[in-house]
Amino acid sequence: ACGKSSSEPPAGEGSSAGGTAAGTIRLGLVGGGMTPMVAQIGLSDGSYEQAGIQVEENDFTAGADMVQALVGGSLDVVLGSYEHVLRQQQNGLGVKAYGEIFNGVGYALIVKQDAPYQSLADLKGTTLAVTKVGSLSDTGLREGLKEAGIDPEKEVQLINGGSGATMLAAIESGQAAGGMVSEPTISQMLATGNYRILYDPPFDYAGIVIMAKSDWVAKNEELMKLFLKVTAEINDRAQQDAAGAVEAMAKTFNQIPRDVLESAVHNQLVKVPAGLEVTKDGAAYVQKTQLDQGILKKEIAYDETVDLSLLP
Amino acid sequence: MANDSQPKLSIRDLAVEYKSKGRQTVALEGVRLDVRDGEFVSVVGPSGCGKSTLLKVVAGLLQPAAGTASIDGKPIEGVPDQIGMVFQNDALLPWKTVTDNVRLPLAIKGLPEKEQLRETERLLKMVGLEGFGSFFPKQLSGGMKKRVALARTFAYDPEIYLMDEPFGPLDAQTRVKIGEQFLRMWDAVGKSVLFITHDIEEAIAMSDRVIVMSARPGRIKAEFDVRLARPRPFYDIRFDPVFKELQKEIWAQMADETTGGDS
Amino acid sequence: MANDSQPKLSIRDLAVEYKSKGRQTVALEGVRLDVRDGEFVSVVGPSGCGKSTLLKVVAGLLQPAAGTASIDGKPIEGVPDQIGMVFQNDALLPWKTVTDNVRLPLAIKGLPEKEQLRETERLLKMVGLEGFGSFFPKQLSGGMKKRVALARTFAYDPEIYLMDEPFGPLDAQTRVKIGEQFLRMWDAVGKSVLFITHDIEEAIAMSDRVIVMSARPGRIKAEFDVRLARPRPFYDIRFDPVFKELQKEIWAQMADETTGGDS
Amino acid sequence: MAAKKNKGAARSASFREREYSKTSVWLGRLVVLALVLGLWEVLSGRAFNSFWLSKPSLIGGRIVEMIGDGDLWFHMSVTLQEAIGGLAIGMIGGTLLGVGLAFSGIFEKWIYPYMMALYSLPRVSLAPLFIVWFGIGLTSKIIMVVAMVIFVAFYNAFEGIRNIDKDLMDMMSTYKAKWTHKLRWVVLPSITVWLLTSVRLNIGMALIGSVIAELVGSNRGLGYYITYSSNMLDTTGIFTGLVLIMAIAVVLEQLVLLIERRLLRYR
Amino acid sequence: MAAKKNKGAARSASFREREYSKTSVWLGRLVVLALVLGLWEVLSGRAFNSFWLSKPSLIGGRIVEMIGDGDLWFHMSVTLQEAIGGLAIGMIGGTLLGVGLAFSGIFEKWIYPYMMALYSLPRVSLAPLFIVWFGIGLTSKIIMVVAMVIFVAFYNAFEGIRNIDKDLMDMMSTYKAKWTHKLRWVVLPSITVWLLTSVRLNIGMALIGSVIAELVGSNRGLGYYITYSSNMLDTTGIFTGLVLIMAIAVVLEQLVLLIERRLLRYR
Ligand SMILES: Nc1ncnc2c1ncn2[C@@H]1O[C@H](COP(=O)(O)OP(=O)(O)OP(=O)(O)O)[C@@H](O)[C@H]1O
Ligand SMILES: Nc1ncnc2c1ncn2[C@@H]1O[C@H](COP(=O)(O)OP(=O)(O)OP(=O)(O)O)[C@@H](O)[C@H]1O
Ligand SMILES: [Mg+2]
Ligand SMILES: [Mg+2]
Repeated sequence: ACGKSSSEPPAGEGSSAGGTAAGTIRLGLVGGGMTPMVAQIGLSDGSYEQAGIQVEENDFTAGADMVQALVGGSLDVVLGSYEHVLRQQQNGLGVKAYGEIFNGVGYALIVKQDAPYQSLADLKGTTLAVTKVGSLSDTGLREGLKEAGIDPEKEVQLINGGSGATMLAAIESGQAAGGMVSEPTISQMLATGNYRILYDPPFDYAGIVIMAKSDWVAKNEELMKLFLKVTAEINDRAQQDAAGAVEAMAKTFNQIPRDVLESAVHNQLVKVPAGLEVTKDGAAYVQKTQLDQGILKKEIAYDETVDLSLLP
Repeated sequence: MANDSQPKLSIRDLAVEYKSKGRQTVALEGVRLDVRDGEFVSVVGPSGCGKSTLLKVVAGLLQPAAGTASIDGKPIEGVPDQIGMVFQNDALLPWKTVTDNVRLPLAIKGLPEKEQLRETERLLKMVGLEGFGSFFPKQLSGGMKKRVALARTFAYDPEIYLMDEPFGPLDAQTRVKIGEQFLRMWDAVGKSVLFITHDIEEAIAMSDRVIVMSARPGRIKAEFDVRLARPRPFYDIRFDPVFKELQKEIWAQMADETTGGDS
Repeated sequence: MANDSQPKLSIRDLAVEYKSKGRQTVALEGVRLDVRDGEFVSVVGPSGCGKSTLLKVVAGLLQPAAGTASIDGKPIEGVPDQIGMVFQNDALLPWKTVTDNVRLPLAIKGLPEKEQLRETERLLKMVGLEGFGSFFPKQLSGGMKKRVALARTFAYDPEIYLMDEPFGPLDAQTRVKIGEQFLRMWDAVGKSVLFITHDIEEAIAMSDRVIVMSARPGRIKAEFDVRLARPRPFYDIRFDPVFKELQKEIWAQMADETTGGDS
Repeated sequence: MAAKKNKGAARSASFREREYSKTSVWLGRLVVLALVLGLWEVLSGRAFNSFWLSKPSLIGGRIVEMIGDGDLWFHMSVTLQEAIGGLAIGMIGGTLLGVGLAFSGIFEKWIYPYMMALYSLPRVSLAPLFIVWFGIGLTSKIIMVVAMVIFVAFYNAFEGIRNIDKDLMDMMSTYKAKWTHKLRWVVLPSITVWLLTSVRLNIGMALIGSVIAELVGSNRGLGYYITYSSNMLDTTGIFTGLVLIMAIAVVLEQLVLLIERRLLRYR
Repeated sequence: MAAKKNKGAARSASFREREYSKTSVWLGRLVVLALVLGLWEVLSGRAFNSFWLSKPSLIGGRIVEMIGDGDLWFHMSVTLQEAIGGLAIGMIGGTLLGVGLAFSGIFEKWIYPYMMALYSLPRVSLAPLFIVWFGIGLTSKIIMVVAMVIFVAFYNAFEGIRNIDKDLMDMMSTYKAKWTHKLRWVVLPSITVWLLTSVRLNIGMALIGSVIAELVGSNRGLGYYITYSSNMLDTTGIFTGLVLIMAIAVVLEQLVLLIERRLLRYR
């Protein structure tokens, strides 16, 4: 079942593959969610292995931890949010995005079916849960609230809600009026009939990107190219054959009912950008939110953080 | 004092076995002993013969394997109300000062604090420890600790005194002094006493009766009535011919024991 | 034995103070004492006068406030090689069996295990405890524990024996028996002994010299040479007139002390 | 000897000395277990929402399922490796540190407060840093467990030494015992009670440590399984993981008990 | 008395008895602190990437900054409330439980293994249940701290009672002491050493507990601050939070030391 689907490579030096295409990649992703679905399908149906890439999967509960591991040299490639690329660049650590596998925030605000709120504007004065303050779900919600004319600092309380069961507990027990939830939890919650989506951030937003340290890529350019190529192929296949994608995902998410999974996979697929390209607009939007929150001190050029040249 | 009433303490066919981690030691066997109300009985016997064990049974701290021990005709179940014990080790509370250790039984009885302190003062004086009230046991010498333990039992003032080598680590003079005081107290109120000692002279000087025990497993080997008038001069009595005679007899009994029995 | 050579142990103007948590107790003051090589010296004195303290200074376990103690002319720094001590409390290792407790000094010396066990066997027999080798201290009576502690010190076989009431909780007969054996051993090899006891007769019967200490703060009050031929019959010597005379004198010295000094 | 025969051996009538028969002890335990599980099973879905507490029967089913497809051992083996490896290293290291520091004179006074300060560091927050420092593999997870375990071991060893009977040490000194002898004959036996306490406390700590370690950068282990299940809103999975961890704890605890019974025979 | 005057009072020449002057102790501590901080400051950015370990000077600056804008107290006060509240409740509850169970006869044998099993539950994984049962307010956070603290308290109290000198309890019995007396005169003083151990271990536990509690459903507290900083990849923030937690631990520890010095005067 879970986790076991990842191939078990010998404990070799992943990054030492040098110029040859085949090699090992130590990959970090936030497990339990579906934002990195394209990669998850590939891991589960063996696409990477067939292409000669040994992928060593490591699951994290938070994107930030994962990025730290990347910079610390424990991971080669990370599927994480674009914000982190910006923050790392600001810290002077050469991390770049080499492709995008999910466009958008990836989280939707879920409230109880019978809750009195109909729009974000109604949420003034409530407590809302995001996965972790400062994370992607947080940024997404803040942007939405601002557009609805609510000051996220003063007029609502944003709390850490975690993910999965913890988040569900926060919403169901009424401790939070709503919470930012990702797939497949969204589909699971909706399937119960007790919840509805109040707000799904609609904007073009550089969400989950394929990031790596530029010096690692310099040494492993072929491997990275191959990885991107295989990933793109998986996406193409999945877009055409959704049932196949569901099949592959079912191996990983074996505790989730098939119909729920289908809806979740469908919701995810539409958000995967064609050709895995990071849009300039999406990247700029992310940059703007980070500047607004004061996390980024100064603007960083698109070229410094995104490199699409390796995409097929 | 009273040599007339039914036995205060009565022990019948008592046997005690220690059974710990598979090993079994018979400490006492077929012990039969009566202590009348107000009687002073001493027990002597070779080291390890079961004297302490006997006291612990009477104190209700050990359950016999066979036989019974009863106080006032009632079999002993748990710790009886009437007894007060001086343990062979002192069993002082290391975290309490001398004063607190002595006033413990008074505090348990619920006496008002002032009275407790007054009584404690008196008793410490009696055992020659005035001025040491605020010391902790660790700061006392071996003999001083024993005296604190004695004072504590005096404070409790039970109906039956069970005393396990109470004067063991005391020098001859202190021994005489405290012995004398205890005897005077006993003369005045007439409690029953079961007294363990290694000093045959002390045993004779104090008791109405001296019991000699045999080596392990302990049995009662001989009993000697001490027919000396009371009140006795605690020290000078030793020069009495009756005393000397008794002393020789008991010594002979015991000498017989040690060479023969103790392994 | 040898009454001729330079002192084995020499104590000069010794003063000891206990200072704990602000309280200050003067335990010894101006103590001056020599023990010649092979001499047997006993110390008697009222409870709490500082006898154990004196031994601890000689054992290097306490630092004097003033004065010096030296062995073979060398001031004592840390625990000297030559001494072996029997503590007033037994200081047995509760987690070791009797055998292990006794063989401890042998194990430290690095004797082969077989020899350790043989020697242990012999010593246990000597103190009347054969068959108890596998007992834990908790399973022994008070007197038996003391005997184990004695056997342990015999196993160490030091040049100077420091013995703090070694026969305290033993009955008269066991006392005589072990005392005799110890004396025989001592006669054979002639070690120096500093021996603390409460039993004046025992002190006289065993020693070349008896020291009487005064009440706290301890000073040396009187010294008595015991001019009795060796080897002495440990028990029967008590009926010697010289013995009786000495006994009376020492008693008088001490009686004076207790009524006067000990507070 | 016509008197009534009592229950046999002399037994202390008093404090904490009674011994109970093995059967009555184990029977009682089973009854308690059955009671808890029974209540849980019956009440779940009735008295409270069964989603949040799952059900013993579901958990049992899941365990059987996991045994069937090999998942159980797959996850459990890693967690065991981390926990036991870390426990061993942490216990030895911490104990040595404690003993060493306790005998280090004034040095102890200098270092000690900082040890306690380090102890209070929340390891959860350190987990990401551990990955940066020690990588992502088994090593970094074992180090996390060590970090959980070492302080309790240190503290108990230290405290044990503070509580050694001074008289016994003095006695050893008079026999000119070298420190190796003191260690073997007095120090170690004296602190055994404390060490056993620390092992027992640390069993739990080690397991918690591996779960925390597996929160970050892992793809197997019971901690991973729990997190994963939580993300899947699969409460049965969460509880299955928890039950398995408890089972490990109970087994390890019983092992320590066996050792304890041997070591503390003298009491 | 012409002999040489030694350093004054009789002092054990042996085991762990030496006392050191206050100045040399505190001076030594300061030197150690200065050394660690100095090395950290100098090496950071030279021997290793300063981003991963921050720098004492940066941390100091951040603390000043936080004092300035009131953030320090804002976060610290909550954490303190949770930690101290939970510590108090957990210590009292755990100790009572330990004492109670130790005196409960065979019942103890039945329950005990389950206590140790519960102890090994990773509290982090229990977060969802805590939210469902106790909400996300102060209560639920205090309960989380209690859940961290109670087992060590329980275990130490229990173990302390197992180690009470049986002779002393017997002695109390012969004076017909009621259990209240036994508790006050023997049991509590006997287990004081153990209780102090458990308080000290639990200071760290309580702080860790509040950090864990603040992982979920919070918007203030040092734990929250650390998590937030971690998400912002703000290592200085992480270390500032950690340093503040350590500071709290040190202060609490010193308080306990003061109490200990009073309670263990008799040694
Ligand atoms: N807790 C115990 N477990 C096992 N055996 C014990 C225990 N206590 C005493 N014994 C054994 O019981 C016997 C009698 O012991 P007891 O303490 O009653 O002797 P005693 O007459 O008081 O000796 P002493 O004069 O030396 O104090 C001894 O042989 C001893 O080994
Ligand atoms: N650790 C200590 N701290 C403070 N004072 C102590 C300490 N040990 C002993 N004393 C004090 O020193 C004095 C002498 O004690 P010591 O043990 O040497 O007496 P002793 O002659 O051996 O008495 P005993 O015959 O009763 O054993 C006593 O008054 C005692 O209060
Ligand atoms: Mg006895
Ligand atoms: Mg003494």
